[in-house]
Amino acid sequence: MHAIVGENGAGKSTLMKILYGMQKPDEGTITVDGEQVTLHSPADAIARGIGMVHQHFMLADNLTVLENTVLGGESLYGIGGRARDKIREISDAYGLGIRPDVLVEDLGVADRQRVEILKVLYRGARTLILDEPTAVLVPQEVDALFANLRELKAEGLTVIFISHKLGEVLSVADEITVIRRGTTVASVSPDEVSTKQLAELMVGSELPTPETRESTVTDRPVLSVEGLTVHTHDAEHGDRTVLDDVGFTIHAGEVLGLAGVEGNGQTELIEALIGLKHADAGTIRLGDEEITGWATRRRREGGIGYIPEDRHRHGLLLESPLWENRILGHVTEQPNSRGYWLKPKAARADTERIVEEYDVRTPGIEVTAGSLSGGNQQKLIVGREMSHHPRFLIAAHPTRGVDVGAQAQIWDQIREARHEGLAVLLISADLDELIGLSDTLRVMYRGRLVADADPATITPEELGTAMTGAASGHLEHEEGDAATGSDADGRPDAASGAQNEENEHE
Amino acid sequence: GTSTESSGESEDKGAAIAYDVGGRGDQSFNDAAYAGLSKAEKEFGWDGEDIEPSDGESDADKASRLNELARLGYNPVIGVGFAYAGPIEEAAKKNPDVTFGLIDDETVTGDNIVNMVFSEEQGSYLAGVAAAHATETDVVGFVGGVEVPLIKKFEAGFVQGVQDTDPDIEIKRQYLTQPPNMDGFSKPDLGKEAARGQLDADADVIYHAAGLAGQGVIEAAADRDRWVIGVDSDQYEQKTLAPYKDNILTSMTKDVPDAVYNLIKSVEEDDPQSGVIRYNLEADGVALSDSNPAYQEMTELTEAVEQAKADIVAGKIEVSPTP
Amino acid sequence: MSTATTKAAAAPRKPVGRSRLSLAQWMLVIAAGLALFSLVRLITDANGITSTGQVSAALRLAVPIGLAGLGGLWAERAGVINIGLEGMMILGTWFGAWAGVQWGPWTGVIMGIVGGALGGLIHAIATVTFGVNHIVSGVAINILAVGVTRYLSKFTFDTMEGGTEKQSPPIESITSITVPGLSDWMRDLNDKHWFFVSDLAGVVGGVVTNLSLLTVVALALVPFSWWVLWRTGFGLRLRSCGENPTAAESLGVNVYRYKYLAVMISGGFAGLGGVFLAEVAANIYQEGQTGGRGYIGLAAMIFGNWMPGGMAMGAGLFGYADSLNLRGGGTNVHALLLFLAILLALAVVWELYRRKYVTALVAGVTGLGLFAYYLAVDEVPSQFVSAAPYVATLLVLSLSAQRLRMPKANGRPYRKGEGK
Amino acid sequence: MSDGGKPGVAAASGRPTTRARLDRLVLALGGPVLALGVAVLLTSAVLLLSGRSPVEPYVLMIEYAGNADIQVLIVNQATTYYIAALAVAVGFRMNLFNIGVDGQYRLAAMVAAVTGAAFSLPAPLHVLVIMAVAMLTGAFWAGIAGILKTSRGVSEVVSTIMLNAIATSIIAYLILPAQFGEQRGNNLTTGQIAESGWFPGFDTGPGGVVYGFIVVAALLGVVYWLVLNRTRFGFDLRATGASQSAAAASGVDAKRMIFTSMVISGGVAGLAGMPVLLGDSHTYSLVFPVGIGFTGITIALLGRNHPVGIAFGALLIAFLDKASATLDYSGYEKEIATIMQGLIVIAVVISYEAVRRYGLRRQQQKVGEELAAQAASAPGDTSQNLSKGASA
Ligand SMILES: Nc1ncnc2c1ncn2[C@@H]1O[C@H](COP(=O)(O)OP(=O)(O)OP(=O)(O)O)[C@@H](O)[C@H]1O
Ligand SMILES: Nc1ncnc2c1ncn2[C@@H]1O[C@H](COP(=O)(O)OP(=O)(O)OP(=O)(O)O)[C@@H](O)[C@H]1O
Ligand SMILES: [Mg+2]
Ligand SMILES: [Mg+2]
Repeated sequence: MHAIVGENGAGKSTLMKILYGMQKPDEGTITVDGEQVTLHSPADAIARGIGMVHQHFMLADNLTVLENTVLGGESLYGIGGRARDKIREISDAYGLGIRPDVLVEDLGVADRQRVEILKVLYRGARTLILDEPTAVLVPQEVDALFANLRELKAEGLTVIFISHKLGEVLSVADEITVIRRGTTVASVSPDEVSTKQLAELMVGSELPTPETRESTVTDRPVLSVEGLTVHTHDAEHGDRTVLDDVGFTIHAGEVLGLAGVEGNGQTELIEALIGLKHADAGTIRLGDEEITGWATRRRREGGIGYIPEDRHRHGLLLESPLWENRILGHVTEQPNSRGYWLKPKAARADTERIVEEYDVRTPGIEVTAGSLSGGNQQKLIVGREMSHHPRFLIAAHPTRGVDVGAQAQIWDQIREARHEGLAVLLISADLDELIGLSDTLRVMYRGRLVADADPATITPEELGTAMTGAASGHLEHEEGDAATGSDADGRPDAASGAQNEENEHE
Repeated sequence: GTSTESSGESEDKGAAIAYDVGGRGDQSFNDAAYAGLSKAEKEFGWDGEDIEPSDGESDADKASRLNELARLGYNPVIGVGFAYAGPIEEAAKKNPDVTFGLIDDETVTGDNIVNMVFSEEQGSYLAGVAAAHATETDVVGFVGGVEVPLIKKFEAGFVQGVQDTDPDIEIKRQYLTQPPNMDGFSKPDLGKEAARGQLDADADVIYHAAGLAGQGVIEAAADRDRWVIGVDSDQYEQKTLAPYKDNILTSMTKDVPDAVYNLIKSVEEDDPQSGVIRYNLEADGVALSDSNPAYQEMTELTEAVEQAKADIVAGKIEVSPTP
Repeated sequence: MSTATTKAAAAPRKPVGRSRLSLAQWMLVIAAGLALFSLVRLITDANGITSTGQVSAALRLAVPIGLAGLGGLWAERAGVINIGLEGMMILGTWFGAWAGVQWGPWTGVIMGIVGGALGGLIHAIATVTFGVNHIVSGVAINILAVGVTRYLSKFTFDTMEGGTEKQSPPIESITSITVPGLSDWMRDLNDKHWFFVSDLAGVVGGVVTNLSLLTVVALALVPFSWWVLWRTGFGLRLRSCGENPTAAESLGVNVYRYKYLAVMISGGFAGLGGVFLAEVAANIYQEGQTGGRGYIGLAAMIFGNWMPGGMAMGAGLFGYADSLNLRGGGTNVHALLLFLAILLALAVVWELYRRKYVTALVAGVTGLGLFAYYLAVDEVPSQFVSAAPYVATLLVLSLSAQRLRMPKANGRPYRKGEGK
Repeated sequence: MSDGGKPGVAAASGRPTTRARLDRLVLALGGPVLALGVAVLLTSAVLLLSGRSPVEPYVLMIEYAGNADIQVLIVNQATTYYIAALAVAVGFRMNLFNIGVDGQYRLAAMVAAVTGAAFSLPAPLHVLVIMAVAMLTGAFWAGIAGILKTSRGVSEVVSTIMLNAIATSIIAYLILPAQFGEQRGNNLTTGQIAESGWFPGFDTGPGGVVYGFIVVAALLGVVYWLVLNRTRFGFDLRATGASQSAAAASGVDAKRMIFTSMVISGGVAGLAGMPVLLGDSHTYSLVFPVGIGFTGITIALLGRNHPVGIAFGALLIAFLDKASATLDYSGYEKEIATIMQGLIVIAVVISYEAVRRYGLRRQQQKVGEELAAQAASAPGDTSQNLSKGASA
């Protein structure tokens, strides 16, 4: 198992895409099983037993798991019963728990990740490339994934594995290659390095961690939610309650961290708070005002900042220049407009300021947001939201896909604003970030807040247990506890791997 | 524009026609007008001009076309269809030395405007009489292309003719499209289905006034071996319809070719026509054709038609142009 | 709507993807619709609405729309919006007639398909290779097709015996079949005007009487398309290009090739629709013969939720309403007012049950209005009759719950190797 | 979009250099010019193939367009096209495809004509009332599609196609003498609007009268640009068009936006029939021009939804329409112009796309280079002031 690490934009994905035939190298050679090859397309790579799980899911939502799996490999086992049997066989062999006939859109991220792996195995790949497969998984899921990978390794498969979670890398990799700006800067063995050293190799600086030193929590409630309930109706599932009697209060200077496996209502909660979903019951108060019935724009004007979980869908206009993106979401506010008129000049000037202050790496503000790298896009969003001095900030996965340097910056900004009395709802799949940054922790499961914990003592594993619904109420940290025996889905637990990983943080 | 440099008089360029929607090949009055022009071309030895309209044009475009033709030296310039009324009024004022012919409209007049109007209702009356005599099921049909006043004249005459002959005969009427959707003149399949509908309802004589879509009507009737009455020109003689000719009882002809020819001739002879010229039954401007031998054999029918014609000419029967 | 449904009877019912209705349930719904129709017919005495002739006319009018719709379906399933269907249809009429006149109708069919596919090829080059906005390219093709066919006619048909620059000489017709005993029997039954039985006979009779072989081909293409797209590897790859081309690419599918193929097949279908117009609906090529049927086909496809069966229903609805219009529209459409009013009344009950009071109110008011109008007049003015297909479509679309789902990457530009 | 971002004065590093500005101008102009050239070449190829002179038609058309009266015709036609194209563009900016402009302007012109003929008011007022009625009618008709889309999710593509056909029927019914029409000869009209309701034109002498409505059209273009680029509403509208989800999260009520822009599009569409109605025909009749809405789609696409681009597009198409008349007189097929229209549309958009891609690639390269340069000059200065340590 070979791990590749590097900053955002270091060229990891690009390298892998070249190995997989999706992009063409300008120079150099690729050798597979001692034979020098030229890969013109993924088909060539597949034919040579290379399979790749991409950084972003490569799944067609409206097709079934079966269809997604057999696509392109129809000649192997057909597209009917034989293929279905083969999928079941693989799924059983590696404990993937795949249901071939559900639509992919109905699957959660962890299941999708497994479908991706299934796709590769189905084609009989001998070399697996996994590009950030763990970015969206909770620790238990990560463990399960690694268990799968180890099994594969035991069977003689080669795994190339990319991750920004260095602890993870050290725990599973047999060999690590560090690349920076497109070149290999080091080749190390996991036994020889610590996360700290690895990070230094990557970026030439120390590994930051999210940490909140002194508490700034006041007793002034900024956001109080009571009995919030949201139903959805869709054709497939009929009526569903996605938020069930959710209630909490966030005070000025407080960061409330919300843990939960994706799909348990966090998205709906965010949407209900920002006004994209209508609350079927319950109240939301911002300061002294009840805002339950307010439209999104009024809420934003009232001081709610929003760092969305999917910046491409909810945070940016990818084809518009940076300064227009700076206006987005705050079109009614200074300095973007006066009355009904926009003030492009002022908006431009302020965009310059944000680019400066938040270190958005861009040659100018006329370039489109889409041409910035993900991390810089995120910095722009953070800068924009912070520029309006929100009273309450919704920060959903604020550092997802952002490299370590930029992560630290974003954390700093959140901390600073918190110091000045900002109330933050933090949602993150990165449990270290969640624990490190939060003053209070809550766990969401199936649309309910099922547990709370003290970030000072809790470990990611304990939190993860609650996230799968296996624990509830107030979570106490117990020394030496290896979480629970098995998680709710009945998948085999592999907590031991996670234990190693945790140690790396010392 | 450059009308100042026009010098049409120097050589005889002959006549020009500006078509209405459909243009040449519509097997209706555009083609008929062209026939008149061709005849004149042969006789007078020049090469006339005929110009098609473009889709969705306005009066200004038509006026421009007429002016351009006048500027190029054509005389007379003939606009086919009532759509040219306004434009001709304008062009006639601008080109006082040129004679303008206007087919199917008499709302605008002028010294150098010749309005050629046809009494379609009178001819259609005869078609109605013929249909009423030819029917055995006592159901007849009328298929109109587009529901515009002009086509309603056909309907009105036909209906009156049938009813005056035998009030018990049932008349099915069907229009294919509504204006400004002119598909009803150009989609034979619509005509075919409409005719089939009437045939299914036991109609055994169908009169169509649907331009090219009428070909569908004729085909459908011939398919079931029922009678169909053609329109505009003698469709019994039309080449494209040869396979169905035996079922074309007769056609209500509109003598546009002669109207056009007469106008051109009058200009050539330096005695241009002027004002409204009515082509009715009396003037043989409209008539029923009798080229189908089967028609000629129906003596009772032909006699009744002749009688009706005489009555109309004599003013004993007044045919209303609106239904 | 239900009559339209029955016309799609030859089409598979299953393709309505995730529909929760089973085959048997669908049959029941269709039967119920037909029964309601029958009831309306008995009340209003408008026997035309389910007569054999009506149904067979509806079928003929629906075929070109359906073929255009299928064309749209193939393209959009592969992610290319094809608003150029109209132009491809025009090319189909011209090429079909041009070859048909000279070498017989079946050669015409082939050449019409080729002509349409050529239009598809241009669309593919513009949209797939050059990444042009799909709508722009389609609009351009529509303009181009009109210009090119008109231009060509002047050199071809105009010089042929019996042709003009707007019209081809007559084309030999394609054989029509009538199922011997069955057709007459059905017609007799239909003429009895019994409840339900006669209506069913009308529908069956309409389908088995005077059926052009090309109609049979067209009908067969609906289930065939479904089978290819949903039951073969080729179809899976093609659909994956419309859902997530990057994913398809990552599995070694040559997305460009499939898009090209799909758009050309799409043009071929539209071209076939054009040939049908030139050879079966009429037996000549005629300028302007398509008259916007390509757009209607697109509408039928959206109506049918990008599924062949649904598309066939939409085309059937248009064909049926068109045939009503052409076959003594006034009284028939008058009868259908009552049908619609009853349908709306049912909708009100359903919406009330679902506690959608506003929708129920709107449906109720519309229904009452229709009913009042039904009582007030004896025959609908011809002007309104010709609007019937369109009003009906709008009503059906706004009544049916909107679960339309187009292929996810439909209309999006795709570049190899540039997927995120 | 490259034409949307005007260089800002205040912007420091974002301000394009003169060189970059020139670059951009070349890029913006290069596309259309290249496209025109290609379209002309392709048309010439068609001409050659059919054994005609590949050059003469252009010469003829250009010569013909030298006539003052033809120029007036072109300008007048372009005025109508311009308004229709603006109406389409409003929708496009929101990713709404309003195919219904055709039905909207016809119905609007009809209703406005009936209203205008029904009474008489002092001159400017009369015209304003007629225009208002037209806008309201167009807005109402488009609004139906808007409501169906927002409340029932009916695709506007389908509903506007249907509404076009329904409008035809309604007009055919209303124009009957039994309703609001009059029969004049074989024509049906809505009666003449009194002279107070005419929009005075500019008499150019020999060329004829240029529609006065061209002023309104130009104003509409300015308003369109101002509203879209300089108002909050316009920003919201563009944002929704660029990304519906992002706009919603930014506080735009997407449904209301859809409805509003549909209504605005319809209102503008309602004016498309006014140049002819108020400047020329003064009545709605069976010969009122049809199909302008569809041409409007082509032009909006050609002009890339930009008011200036649309103006050029409208002039170009109007030129091809009108100047091609001369081909007939000289024995050429007028269809050449239609073929050329199609080719121009394809060629123009292909070259736009090529130019856009080229620009994008350059931009990305620039971003990449800049990043590399920055990273090289100041490596790892981001996390120095951070302490670290486990929270436990
Ligand atoms: N052809 C190219 N030449 C040079 N630079 C390019 C090219 N294409 C893209 N870039 C630059 O590369 C970056 C694209 O960012 P990308 O999203 O791939 O970054 P990333 O490595 O994923 O970083 P992040 O983790 O921040 O998302 C942009 O800055 C873009 O301008
Ligand atoms: N053809 C190219 N020429 C120049 N630069 C390119 C090219 N293709 C990609 N890049 C840029 O090279 C960088 C490497 O991107 P890549 O996605 O491989 O990074 P990564 O290491 O996977 O980052 P992340 O951790 O965000 O996934 C990016 O900035 C990318 O935009
Ligand atoms: Mg990557
Ligand atoms: Mg990235």
